[in-house]
Amino acid sequence: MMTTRFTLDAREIRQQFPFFQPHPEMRNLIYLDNAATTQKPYAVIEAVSNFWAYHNANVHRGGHGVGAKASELYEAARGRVARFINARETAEIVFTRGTTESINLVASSWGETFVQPGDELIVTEMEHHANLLPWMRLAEKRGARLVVWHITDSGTLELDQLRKLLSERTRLVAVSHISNVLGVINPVAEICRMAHEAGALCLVDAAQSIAHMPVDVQAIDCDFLAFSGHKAYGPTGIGVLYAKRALLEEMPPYHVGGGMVQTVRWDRLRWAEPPAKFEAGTPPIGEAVGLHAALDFIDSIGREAIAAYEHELTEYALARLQEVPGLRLYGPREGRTGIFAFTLEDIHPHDIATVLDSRDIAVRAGLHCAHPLSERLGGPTARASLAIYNDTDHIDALIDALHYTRKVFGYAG
Amino acid sequence: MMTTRFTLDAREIRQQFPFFQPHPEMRNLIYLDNAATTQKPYAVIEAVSNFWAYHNANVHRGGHGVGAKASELYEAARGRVARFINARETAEIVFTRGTTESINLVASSWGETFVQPGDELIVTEMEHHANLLPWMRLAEKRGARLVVWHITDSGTLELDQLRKLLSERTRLVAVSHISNVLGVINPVAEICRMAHEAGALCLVDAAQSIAHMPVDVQAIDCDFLAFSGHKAYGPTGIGVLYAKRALLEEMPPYHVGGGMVQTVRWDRLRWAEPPAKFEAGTPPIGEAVGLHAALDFIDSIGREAIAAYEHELTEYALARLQEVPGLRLYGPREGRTGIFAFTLEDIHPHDIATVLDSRDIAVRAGLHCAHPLSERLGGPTARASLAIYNDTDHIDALIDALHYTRKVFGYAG
Amino acid sequence: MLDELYQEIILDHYRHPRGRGELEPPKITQEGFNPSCGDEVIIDLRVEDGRISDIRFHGRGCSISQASASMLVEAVKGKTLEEAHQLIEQTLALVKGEVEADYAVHGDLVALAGVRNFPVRVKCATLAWHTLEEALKQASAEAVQET
Amino acid sequence: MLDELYQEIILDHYRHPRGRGELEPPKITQEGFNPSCGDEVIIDLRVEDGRISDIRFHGRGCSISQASASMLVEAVKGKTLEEAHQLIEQTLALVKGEVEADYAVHGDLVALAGVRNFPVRVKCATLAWHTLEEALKQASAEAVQET
Ligand SMILES: Cc1ncc(COP(=O)(O)O)c(C=O)c1O
Ligand SMILES: Cc1ncc(COP(=O)(O)O)c(C=O)c1O
Repeated sequence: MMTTRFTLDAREIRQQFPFFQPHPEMRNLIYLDNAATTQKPYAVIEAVSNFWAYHNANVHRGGHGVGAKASELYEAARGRVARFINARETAEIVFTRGTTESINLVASSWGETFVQPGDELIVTEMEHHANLLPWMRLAEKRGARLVVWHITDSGTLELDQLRKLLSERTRLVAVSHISNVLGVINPVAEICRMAHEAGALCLVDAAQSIAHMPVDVQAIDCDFLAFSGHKAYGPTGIGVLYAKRALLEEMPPYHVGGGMVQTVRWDRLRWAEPPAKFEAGTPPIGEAVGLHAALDFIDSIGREAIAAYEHELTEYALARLQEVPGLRLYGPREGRTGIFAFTLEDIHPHDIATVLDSRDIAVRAGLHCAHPLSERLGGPTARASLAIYNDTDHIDALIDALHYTRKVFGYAG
Repeated sequence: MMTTRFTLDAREIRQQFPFFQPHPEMRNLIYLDNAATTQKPYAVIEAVSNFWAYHNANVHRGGHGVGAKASELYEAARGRVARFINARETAEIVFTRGTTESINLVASSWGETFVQPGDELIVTEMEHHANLLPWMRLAEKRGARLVVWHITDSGTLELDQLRKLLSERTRLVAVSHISNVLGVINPVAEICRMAHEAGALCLVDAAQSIAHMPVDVQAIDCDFLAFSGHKAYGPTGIGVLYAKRALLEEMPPYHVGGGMVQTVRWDRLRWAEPPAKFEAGTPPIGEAVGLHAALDFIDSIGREAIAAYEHELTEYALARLQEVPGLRLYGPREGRTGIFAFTLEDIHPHDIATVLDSRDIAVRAGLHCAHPLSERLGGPTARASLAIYNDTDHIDALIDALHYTRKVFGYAG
Repeated sequence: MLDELYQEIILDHYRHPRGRGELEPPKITQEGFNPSCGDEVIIDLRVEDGRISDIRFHGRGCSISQASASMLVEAVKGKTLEEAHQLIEQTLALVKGEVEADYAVHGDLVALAGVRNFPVRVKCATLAWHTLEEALKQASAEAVQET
Repeated sequence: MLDELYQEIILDHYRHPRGRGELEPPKITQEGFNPSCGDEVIIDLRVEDGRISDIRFHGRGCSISQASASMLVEAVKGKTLEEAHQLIEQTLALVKGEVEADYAVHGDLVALAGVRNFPVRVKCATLAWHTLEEALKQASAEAVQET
């Protein structure tokens, strides 16, 4: 059997997740919807509970020891994120609700300040709405032009194409590290280099990469990077915006309110320094503690090890998916991760998902918040996506269920 | 003893909170910093853990049963909030990160669309920065005028004063239901009525009232109302914006991204209906579930009962605080809740807080994110604030510790 | 459970939709769209003497949404507006599991009851019916204008 | 623990601050502010022949922040810029608990070590010292311009 070459024991990892333990009232699911959100290990759930139970207090405001402890935990989470993505300093880490808010923050604060009429913003055709709509709206508001970097028919980005699109009017290139539909890994370091040569900034949407491969902001040399906690084994309600210090210095605040000002007089405001400047109001404190635990969980396995194992599993899945007659898989064969968008005969993706669901396999179907890309691909797709707790048994079950789906819809075995 | 007339047994309520249980590694704190954030009952912590453990999935996107269940729980939380504040329909409830984001959303979406140069925005002198800075910034951005409704020397708002400030140029009156420093309960229904008569809208900041008294948006007839989960026994990372349906219909989206659009073509966008229109990206799902449990907790005691008990405790505290020589209490004697900002001789509030902390009593000291008000009061204050789990023993300990503080600083007993 | 959903009758309507197409004007057109999955149903209809004299649908989407539209077209053609309203209510109640499925009452539409066990699919089954509801509102508004 | 913080020496400096006031120009002025609590320390100083020839402070805040500023003024007056830098480093290390409190090394400043047990107060004790640091940067920048 092929199983012998696998470098991780996913069964052991599943032991760390309550979601995968037998439960009298719950179905035992094969969870293949990890690009939407991952399940949470005990370590994360307990870190959050423990915070609520014993350390809960508001942060950053003078008074008492428990408040000091809460602040310490909150700032420790920031430090953990900084180390995780190799930021130069913790002040470059702004906590937000998620990827979507992080990118909206940049479009609003940086964009509305520095993008001028006639400027150009390059986005790729494969972007999730979170990395598309903010730029469409910014372009409209500021009279700038949205330039679309189209994908190839095999679902990749060509750097030659970018070279043609870049000009001295380009202000920003917005690109996802990994597409949430095609699974393709984009050459973001190269893209950033080219953007910088043209005098533009580069924003990397790392929502789909952060939990699946090493992400090093200094190696990529991106100006902005965004991700969500909930796709990296952490809770909802927390995300990260990384930005280079100099940018955070010159950007105006986003939300305004408590905690992000030094002085408020009726006639004069003085903002706090970054990152506080961008974190008005009570931040997601318990959620930051949960994210800290999630990053610890990821590093306890090791990101190199995760990437290697998920690559093995991806290869296995690619081979097996080919066995299903009438299955059409999108995205490239190489340079990709375990996100598989596909169609099957003329069976509608929702119907596929429902049949799989009846077999206790969770996949997603639809346009995946990437309408322009879905349009390009010809419509909705079904999507199975992997995480560290999946294994070949799950792939095998998926393949069986796809054969069964064909049968339900009257296709010959 | 006075204790006999108290209508609730706070000791019994403390049994529902891990924070108040003996713990080998934790100090047993008297927690009087509830205006900053409240502690969390087991019911909330467990609801959140349980969600992460067994029901975690992303919401609103087709695919599988566990996703449908997560969506159902998320929407049930919205319904719970709608019932809690008596909204006409669940579509009037938008989930945000907290009060600060809710108000920023209104200032950005409604304000930048409907406020014109020369328009006036009325804010009170007692507002928290969250209900002040967004309006200062909006006024500056739109060339509108910020009109300050000053407080009386006893720390209240006079409606006669408002009458003079309202004009046909007034677009909005922004007022807190309860001041986070003075503890005063403002006549928000009356204020909304007057604002409406002048053709203006009214936004109520309910951050300090939501957990302490009945809040009925139809009775108040406010146009917008904002609050945070974490000040109402719920988790951080979640808050609410209530807005009348018609306003949400005409307001443009705030964040843009996944989940808030119907169609995205390169040349055409169609927004989703409210509330989805205002909830781009993955929302705080686990946090909404926690808020649901928190509101259930509050209603299990009853808001009338909470208000009555906290009123009794407030009366007791007011009487006892008067016993401390040199103590100056801010805010009115009547029509107030259990938020006590005070100074003591010339001892700096931070020093007071530190001495109290050494006696295991948590209070807050400083400007309380209300700099203009603090300026008016003459500088920083110490603040003790009550919740449903506090009782007369806590007040007694506070009074003792304040006497002790005087001694430390060399004042005669 | 799955068998209840993907019955012969659903798959038959999906493969061989009744009344798929568009009407020539004059007509009432109503578009229905489910943003989370992209299902689309467009209904064209014509009202004469208070009756739905002709009706067609087109669009794209999953088997449930398209079969449901096909069954709708078959079921409401020739009905009065009042009867159509009743049928919408009956069918929505059936789909949401508020009433028992009963062949005597619902006829072929009983097949739609299969979605009850698949909450994510309820919207697919109801899309055409909500779209018809909107179309009938248009029809009533036009009728009012004419009088 | 509390006694360690509110020692005679802290309260004495708070009640009877040394060198409270402002200098006449020419002078270097540096404002320090702690936004979370409103503590404020403004340092005026004059540098002659590479030495802090005169120094005063004013501002408002808690006993720790003001006593710390008073002790600072007393400690650095007459010191060379280099010596002042060393003293800042020493004192910050003392306050943060990175070195043992030792009267032989720190003199009266040992009193500041009491904040270690009150993490929320560390910022109060360090405010004046960070402000001096900034003032010295100004002084060095001016010295460079003059040469
Ligand atoms: C009256 C008032 N408004 C707004 C806020 C801000 O709430 P949050 O920090 O949860 O956004 C607070 C609490 O700090 C408050 O007391
Ligand atoms: C590539 C990509 N970008 C952005 C997002 C949005 O993340 P969130 O919904 O957590 O804001 C997602 C996930 O849905 C994604 O896959």
